[in-house]
Amino acid sequence: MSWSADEMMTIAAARALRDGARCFVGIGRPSTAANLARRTHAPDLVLIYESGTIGAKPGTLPLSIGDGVLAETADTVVSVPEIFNYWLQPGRIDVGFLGAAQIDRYGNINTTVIGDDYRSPRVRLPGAGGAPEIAASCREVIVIVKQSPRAFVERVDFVTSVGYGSGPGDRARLGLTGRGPALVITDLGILEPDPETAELTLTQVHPGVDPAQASAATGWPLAIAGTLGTTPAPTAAELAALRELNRQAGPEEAR
Amino acid sequence: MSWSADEMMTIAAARALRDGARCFVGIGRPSTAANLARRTHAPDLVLIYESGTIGAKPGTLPLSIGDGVLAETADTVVSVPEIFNYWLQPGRIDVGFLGAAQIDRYGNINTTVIGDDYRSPRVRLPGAGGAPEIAASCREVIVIVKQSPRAFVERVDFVTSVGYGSGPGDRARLGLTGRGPALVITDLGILEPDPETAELTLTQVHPGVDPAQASAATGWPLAIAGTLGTTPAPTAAELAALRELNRQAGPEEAR
Amino acid sequence: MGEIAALRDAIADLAFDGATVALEGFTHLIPVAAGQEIIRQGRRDLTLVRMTPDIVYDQMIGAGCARKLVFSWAGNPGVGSLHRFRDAVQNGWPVPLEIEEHSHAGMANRYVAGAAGLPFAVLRGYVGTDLVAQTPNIKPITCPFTGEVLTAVPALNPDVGIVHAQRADRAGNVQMWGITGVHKEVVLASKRSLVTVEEVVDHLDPRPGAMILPHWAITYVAEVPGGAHPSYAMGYSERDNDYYQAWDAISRDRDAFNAWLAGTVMPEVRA
Amino acid sequence: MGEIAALRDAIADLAFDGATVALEGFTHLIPVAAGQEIIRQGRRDLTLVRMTPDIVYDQMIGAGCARKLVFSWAGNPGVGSLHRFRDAVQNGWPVPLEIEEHSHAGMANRYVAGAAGLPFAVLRGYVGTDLVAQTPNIKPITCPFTGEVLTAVPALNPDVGIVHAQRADRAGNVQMWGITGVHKEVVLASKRSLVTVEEVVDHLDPRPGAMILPHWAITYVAEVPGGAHPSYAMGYSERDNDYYQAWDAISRDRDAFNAWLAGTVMPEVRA
Repeated sequence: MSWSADEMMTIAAARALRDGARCFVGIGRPSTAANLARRTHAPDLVLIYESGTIGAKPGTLPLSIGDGVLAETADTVVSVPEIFNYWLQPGRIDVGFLGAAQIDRYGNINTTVIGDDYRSPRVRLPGAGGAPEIAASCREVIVIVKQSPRAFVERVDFVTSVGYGSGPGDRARLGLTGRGPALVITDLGILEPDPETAELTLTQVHPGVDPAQASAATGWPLAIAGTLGTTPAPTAAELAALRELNRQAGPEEAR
Repeated sequence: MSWSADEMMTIAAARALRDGARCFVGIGRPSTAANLARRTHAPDLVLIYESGTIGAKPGTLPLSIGDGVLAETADTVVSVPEIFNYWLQPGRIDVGFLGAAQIDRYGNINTTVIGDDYRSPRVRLPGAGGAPEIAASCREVIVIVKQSPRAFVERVDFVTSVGYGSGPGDRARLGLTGRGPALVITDLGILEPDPETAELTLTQVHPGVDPAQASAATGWPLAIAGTLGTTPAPTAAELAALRELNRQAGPEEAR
Repeated sequence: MGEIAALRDAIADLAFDGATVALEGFTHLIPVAAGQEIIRQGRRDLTLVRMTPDIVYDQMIGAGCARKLVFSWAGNPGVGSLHRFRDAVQNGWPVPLEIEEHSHAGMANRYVAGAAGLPFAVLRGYVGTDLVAQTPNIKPITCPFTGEVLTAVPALNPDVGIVHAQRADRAGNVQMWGITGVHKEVVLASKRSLVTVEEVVDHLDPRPGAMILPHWAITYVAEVPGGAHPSYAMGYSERDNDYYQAWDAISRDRDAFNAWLAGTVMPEVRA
Repeated sequence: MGEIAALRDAIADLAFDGATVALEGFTHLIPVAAGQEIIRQGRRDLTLVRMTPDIVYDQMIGAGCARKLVFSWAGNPGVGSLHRFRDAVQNGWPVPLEIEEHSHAGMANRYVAGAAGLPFAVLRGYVGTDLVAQTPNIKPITCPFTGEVLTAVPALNPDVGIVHAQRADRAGNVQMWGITGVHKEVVLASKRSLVTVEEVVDHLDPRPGAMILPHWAITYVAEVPGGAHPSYAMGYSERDNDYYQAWDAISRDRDAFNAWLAGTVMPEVRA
């Protein structure tokens, strides 16, 4: 059975979710991965969307963060202030799932502007949304982003969401309660913060990927773990579940 | 038709409520008066209880501030934090209805302790409840309290809820947004703050009451308005409605 | 995480001598049975927190469970004073009771801050009152944008938060409706929590006005039918106004109270 | 106070050049028709406030209504960028657009403070991000009890707050259900408000998950069936995902956008 790098990335992300965990889910890839996890090894995964839906169990992939199917299937729907204040902020959520336009060596994320001048950006991106506080308050964060030198930069142009700041100890100094990015899952492999330096380090490649590819797709000299793992190939069940999800949801560009 | 001083007091209080007004109602006499008003001249009076019931339309007098009949008949039931933060605090409520164990010359109210020593009080009263913020934030306050030298004191032993502080300008200095006590309705008559001095002044006596009685029942030299009004006697309809309310509710000591 | 347990076991695990314990319920859904179980288990030196200490706290105070009371209105609603509370405050019987006193708005916001993981809350409140002088837990705070001075109160984060509710499902998700007061806030603000419910059902059918607390936000759920009596559970029971009346006489007298305690609370049949 | 009015009349009375206007709706119940009416009435120099500026704000910005945007996430959800927004920010077309940028948590709390009559809100947020340097409206604040430093943001109190909802009764009481986002907060925070509804009914029957805003908390109610399109109103309509897709092409090009504006929004039949 063959699969795409995109599929491998989503499946690797789904696998990272422990059954029963409470997961704060962004729309797009994180939502696909979380819903895949719920359909495979983690049926009791608790999906929480920033629209206020807690325990959503969508039968099909939602196309927006506020789809009716999320409200209809949720254990409860709360207001947006409540979801941030009572549920996210105090650290009740195990995993925050984020994407990124840029991510840097220390896992800091940019979704605001590309370019040096905030007031006159080269590219204006959508902005922060819920990400700064998801990155700050979830017990840990998983980032899903395709690996490329444009996205993996030495230093993000704008810190929208804090990873490890400029290195070890910064999160504690800033008073951030969550652990920060535990995994960065790409189309090539998985990066984890080095326990000593907090620098994102390639710890795993997906099947068939040469670590040199990952280095080439990274805008800084990529550290590679001494014992580099290889992601187990997608199972037939995983691929079937993912494809069924995507088939129901329609063309990917609609998400 | 004859009536008791208690009935006159409640009826006078009911009359003070404009139809359509939003009224923050305490249990006991204020609740009786507000429900009487809704049954007589003010069918569209909006009753708001600190338990979170907005627009309650109880068929019988509630015996507690959180009776089921309040929730069942309300336009909406909100949480206790919400009733204070979103509804009371911003000044959305027209009238706050308070009782008092002591009230002083400037309309300050004590429901906390009798005696000079807070830590070792002569009488420990229930305390503040919602009153401090009702007194601060409602557009105006109506106080219902039986007149006696014990209750009407030169200076309250403990300021639980601020009236006019120590005189004109104090409310503005304290940053209190509501106007303060507009009417103090007793079993003998009605007191209003003097427009110049803010001192509670007898402006009206109930039928058959001599102003000297009111003076005798007041613990400071009571100012009496130049043109002293007389409360119109209860109408048969008012008395009938009040007695029906009380009859349904059972013995008064149960309230 | 929403573990369904016997009341006795849940209290034994949650409540400890010296704990800060909050039983909440604004007239409705007051966890009275849980409070009486704390009495039976003989807990001491508790800091009791509650906006409206009424009969159940009068009982706990009279039984000597409490060292301190944090509250905003202490009375027998619709009846009058709490005599055990007054006896403790005025005479130190059976043990001295320290008090920390707030307004409802202040207490409600303290729970909100606790539930939100913030160390304090801001409100327009207390200004000009004599409450401010009596506790260090009411302080001014200045708006960094307008310069306006408002009031700050610290978060409440009890060791144990207890409420009553109508129903739970077998996973421990709790459903409640009617006047829910600060139920959500106290459960979320507390380090550990117990919800007693009228019944455990297979499925929580949606109801107008109902609020859900997910099982993973609760430590224990205990099925205690009538566990709010003499308070009520909308849809299950009516408020027992006669009990509130009768409490006045029982609680006025130390001997009558002790007899009631020995005769009514202590001998509860133990499994 | 919950006066039932025609959309056109309500907007004419509420919206004025230079006003601060908030249209809210978190994917669901977005008051799109009201935004297009503001375009038709030719309002200028608005400060537009919205957590998630999407198609309706792209339209208003492209039509030249806005001088400033206060927001936390600007995009075409599930599709990509807002091209009119980008063109205004990057090229000043049709008029320059000043921006003030926040996080969702910050914006939500700014509405909470506005609804609560407080000048500011406190949260754990923004710390360590570059957002802090870009607006004076994010400041540190110190807990007066613990000394911990948190973040303060100022209240939002728009001149006009507009949301869409499912239903109102003839008195102007509004009922909404499903994802209600910051609907309550924006109505309560705003000096004046408009709720567009799918229908006005005789009686609002209670529904699970429904929230009520009493008529006296709302300035105008206007019956605008389909007024949330291409967003949706749960129980009345589905989200028109194709429209969001189609908007990408329309909005990419100034001429295409102008043609769309002239052909679709402006010629709305006027009574």
